[in-house]
Amino acid sequence: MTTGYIAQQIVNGLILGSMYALVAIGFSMIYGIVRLINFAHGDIVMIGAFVTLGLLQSLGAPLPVVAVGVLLSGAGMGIAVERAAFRPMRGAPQVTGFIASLAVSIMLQNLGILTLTAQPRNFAFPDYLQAVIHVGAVGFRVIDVVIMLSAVLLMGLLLLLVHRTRLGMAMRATAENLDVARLMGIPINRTIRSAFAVGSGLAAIAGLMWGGKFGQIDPLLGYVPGLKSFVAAVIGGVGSIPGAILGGYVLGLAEVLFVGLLPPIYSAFRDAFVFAALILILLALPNGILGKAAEDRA
Amino acid sequence: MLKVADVHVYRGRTHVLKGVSLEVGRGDIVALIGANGAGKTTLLRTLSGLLRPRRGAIRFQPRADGPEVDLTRLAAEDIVGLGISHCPEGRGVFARLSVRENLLIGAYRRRDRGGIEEDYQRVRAIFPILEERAGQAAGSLSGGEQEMLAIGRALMSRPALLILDEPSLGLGPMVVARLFGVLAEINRQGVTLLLVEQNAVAALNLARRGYVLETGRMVLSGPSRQLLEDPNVQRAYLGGTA
Amino acid sequence: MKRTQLGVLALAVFFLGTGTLWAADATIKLGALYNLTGGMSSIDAPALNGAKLQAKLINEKGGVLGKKLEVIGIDTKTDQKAAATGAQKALSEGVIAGLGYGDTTYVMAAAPLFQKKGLPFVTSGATHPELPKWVGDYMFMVPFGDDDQSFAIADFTVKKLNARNVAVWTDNSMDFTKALSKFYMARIKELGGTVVLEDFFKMGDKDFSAQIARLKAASPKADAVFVSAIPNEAGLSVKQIREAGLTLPIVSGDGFDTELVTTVPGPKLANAVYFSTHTYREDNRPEVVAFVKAYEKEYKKPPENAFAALGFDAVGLIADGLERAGKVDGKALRDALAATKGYKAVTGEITYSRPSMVPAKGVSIISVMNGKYKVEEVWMPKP
Amino acid sequence: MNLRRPRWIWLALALGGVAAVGLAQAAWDDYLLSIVNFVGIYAILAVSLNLTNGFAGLFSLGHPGFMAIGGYVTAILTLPASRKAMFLALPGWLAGIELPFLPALLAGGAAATLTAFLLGLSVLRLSGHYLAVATMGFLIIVQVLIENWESVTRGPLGLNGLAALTDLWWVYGWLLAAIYLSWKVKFSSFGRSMLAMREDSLAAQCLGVNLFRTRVAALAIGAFFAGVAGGLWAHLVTAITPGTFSLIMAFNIVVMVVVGGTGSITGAVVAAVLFSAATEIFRPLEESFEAYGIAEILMALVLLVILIYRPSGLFGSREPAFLTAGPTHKPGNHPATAKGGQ
Repeated sequence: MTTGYIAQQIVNGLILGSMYALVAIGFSMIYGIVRLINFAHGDIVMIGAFVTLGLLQSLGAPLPVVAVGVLLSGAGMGIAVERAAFRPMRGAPQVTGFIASLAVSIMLQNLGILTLTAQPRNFAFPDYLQAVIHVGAVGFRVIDVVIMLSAVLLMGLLLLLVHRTRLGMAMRATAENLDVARLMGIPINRTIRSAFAVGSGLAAIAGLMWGGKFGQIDPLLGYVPGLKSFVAAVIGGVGSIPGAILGGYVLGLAEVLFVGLLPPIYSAFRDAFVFAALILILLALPNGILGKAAEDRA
Repeated sequence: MLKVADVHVYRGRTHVLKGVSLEVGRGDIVALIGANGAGKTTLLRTLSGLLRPRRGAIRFQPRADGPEVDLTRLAAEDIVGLGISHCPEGRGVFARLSVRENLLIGAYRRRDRGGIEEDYQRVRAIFPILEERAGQAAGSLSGGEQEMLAIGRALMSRPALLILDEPSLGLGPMVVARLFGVLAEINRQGVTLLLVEQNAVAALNLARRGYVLETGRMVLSGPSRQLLEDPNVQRAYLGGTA
Repeated sequence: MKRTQLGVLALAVFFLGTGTLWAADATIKLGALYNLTGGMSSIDAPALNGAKLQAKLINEKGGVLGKKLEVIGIDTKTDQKAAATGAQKALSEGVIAGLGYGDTTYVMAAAPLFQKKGLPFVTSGATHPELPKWVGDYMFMVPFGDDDQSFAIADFTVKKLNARNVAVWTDNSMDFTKALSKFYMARIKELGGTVVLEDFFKMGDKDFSAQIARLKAASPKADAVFVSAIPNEAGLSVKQIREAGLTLPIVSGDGFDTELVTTVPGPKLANAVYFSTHTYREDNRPEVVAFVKAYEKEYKKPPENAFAALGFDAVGLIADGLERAGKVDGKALRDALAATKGYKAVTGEITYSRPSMVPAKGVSIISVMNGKYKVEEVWMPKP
Repeated sequence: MNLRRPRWIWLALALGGVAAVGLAQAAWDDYLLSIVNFVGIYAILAVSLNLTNGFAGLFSLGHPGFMAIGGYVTAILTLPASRKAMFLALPGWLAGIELPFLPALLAGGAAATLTAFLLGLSVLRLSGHYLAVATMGFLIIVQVLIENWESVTRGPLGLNGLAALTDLWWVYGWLLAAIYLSWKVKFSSFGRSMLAMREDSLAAQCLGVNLFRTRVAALAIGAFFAGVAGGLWAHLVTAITPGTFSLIMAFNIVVMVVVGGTGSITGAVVAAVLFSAATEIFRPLEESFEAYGIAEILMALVLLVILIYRPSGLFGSREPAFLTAGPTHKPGNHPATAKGGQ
């Protein structure tokens, strides 16, 4: 249990945490603005991964160009899903939206299996990203650095968008009170659509990272990030974006450190441990770490 | 400026407004008084486009020379663009946004950056307290201050008609007096006011004309002076001894 | 629409369906139960392709006993309830035998129903050696047992790779992988080796950094690591072990028989990987070559994995049994199947000579060097 | 509960059901029977979850966890001692026990209820999405424990070769019990306090409703029937593995409660029939086009359409008029008919 070993685990936890955080942000944005638990959010990650693979193989374009393409496709997917499934039932009780998101998730997964077959595919990123760097005892690859840096960059940009721009102000107003926002002349449909677009765009980028880091994708890969982003968002305080970021990193680190620091036999209990810890956090902080006692608009 | 003709509104199966008609002249101050549940807020939500009337028309003419528009066709967010601004019931300030952001949101539809800044200064002149608390979250303000913020925010869209939904709610008499003084000043600067109030005395003293709404029907209307002396109004709303 | 489907429709809407009549048909029907959606679809979908391909080829050569073979594909959605209902559906359609599944848990939901009805159930991919004991004498296995394949790779580890100290990673959430590790470790100890480290992970895990760190720190140093995993985790584990700079041989069972083992790590990293599997990959027996060509012609792509060949063999075995039985009858087919000797299957000869009714089939040990597969040896179990 | 509503409606329905079951059990082939049995079990699950999610407004995703506990307890109790010894290392007192089906089912239900009680004590201070995550955590913890408690549950392989004890009589009987109990609860003061709690917990508290006790009771009653349903399930499939009781199953049951109408018992039953039989309806479509997965897509589409045009479910929170024909309970003024959902 050398310090190098622990440092390595922490780095692995941060990498995983960055991806969970990116997906959790989109989840919390969508929840914040329309009080919707969107379980189809994870499948946007899957779509992002496959679009990345498609762009890499067909165009062979450099990564930044592919990243923009993935961001746009994720945003487009988010807008389409919002328009088709969630807008028609906007006034309905929250659990109805949650069920609708399950329906959308089932559709996306099965459409994926029908069109792309269920066979997992390898995900070839250019070699320069696979090169391994050693800093003392800690080793990580270029792709890991890219993941962490771009995650932090995207989070910063997002916080700027939400807190410094006109659109961000409109989003926060709509999130707090839909009717009064309309009375202020805020076009709430356009505002909600842009929240879905930004959230889904980030999830698609997380799909690119997920494929890049693990090197293998399949139509069902969206299930795990979808579930983990829901858990991370709740840990951080659902609806709060800084909460989602914090929740993502806490969950990423907890998963890796639990398996890393305890004797091997316990690694099979990882998910049980993570959820047990989560329940304890919720009992201590019923609204999550950074959550506010947001009143629940029906 | 605003003509409401025979409007019927239903909430679910209940028939809340049963053929309500109302007129607000340009530059006028009109008061609408009625007990709780008379349908005041439903009428305002219909005017602002949040509710759709099943029958009847609402015609609005922002400028004397300008065209007349039927509001029932428009969405709430577009009605604001025409020059109607709404101070919702319970103030509806955005608690987690700063005072400054709340005011800026009032001008969301406007693109004239210069004009917005100018109005921003003007509102802070009218309500100096807002200047002091500009960076603070709106939620931390007192009731009176939140009401001022709500009015200030409504002014930011440079409205032709300002609709206020029970501004005096939960405020002490001193604060109400000062608030109504400011409203009079705003009216003198050319803004038409439609004031919905339970506090009938204050409302009718400020307004030139008034309407009385009871269980979804307009039962009385006329100049304020006449309504103040009307026995049923006194008995019902002014606590006078019949 | 058959009477049963009409019954189902009426049932769902009016809750009072009509009974069903079993109509005798000119075709011999086989119920093919596979998980074509959900988690196991990457393993089961190719198996159904193989099964349908074999039926098509047999029908082109005049069918069996003068009748056409019909393989009815039933998707049981990686869900035991659907497996139980699917089995009942197959039985209600008057199938003479059932085939299916690459995983023991689903066989256990379906096969007992065939056993009770007195109809054989042939699993194309489930490899637990005690399946026939659990289900009964109507249960038949096309593939070898996990014990044979574990012994094969264990012998190879000790004798060919002369690895004395072995680390073992086990996917704790799957019965197949746990059984594989159990047999492997027993054999290693039998051959005088020692298991220096036993580590665990779960199906669906993507990050093996903790396990890798422990492997690096293991003392005495491990000469080889046995990764008991299914295809989803095969490529990932090899990639991450090699990326961490570990060059020790990686060994496994037929869970590693997938393209992912070479494509995910990439040619540079995919080396010194050895796995036991059904004698089919890189094997130039005529049956194998013919099968691959037919598969490519039919599905416009090479067989995804060994399960395609196993599905193909399952239908072949049943057809061979029917020919020898001479009549379309459950009991007769069962007896013929039990008496199978030297049936030339794509995945090796099938003979049911052992009391456990697990076919004594050859196990090929495949090596992966710079992304290329090569058959190192074909291990034969004691008959 | 006021029984002035014509009681013969109830008797007619129950007897009609008995006749139908008798006819079905005799005439139908095993395939139709297995579908109906699963539909019945899902109906029990939907009705019992409706009690927890529907009446009390607790957003619980832990239902399959109670099913697993009930299922394993029942399976272990009914397994003959010889088979138990074959692959389980049970403690002495348990190794020898072999119970007939009914006591085993009741024991399963009781074990689930006890677990629900303990879970309730710890997490029922939470509400809304936070409760959903906590109950999801409970489900995953149960699954992991079963997967790793080799000596009692035989791990991921689970228990198999169970006696096929479940038939339509058992399923119908327990479904009737579940419906009867939830009906009694819904139209009782206890039920009304639950519905009040769902609509506005603050107001309910002011009226003296002990929120905590009511919620724990709602969870426990729902869990009992989930445990029994687990036992029925295990002896229908004759095999039980941890993988069966997954989060996806939790979603399926919640879908049935929401589509049927949160708080409506009839809705839960109708939705259970619709969704659990749907896979069989679409099966010929899938097989003819060899497009496996179409069934899920079509069901998801049907679900979306229902949610868009009936956001508070097919029956809202109400029961259809002919079942509550009694003068005192006209659907119009029933407290449960406030706007549906939490």
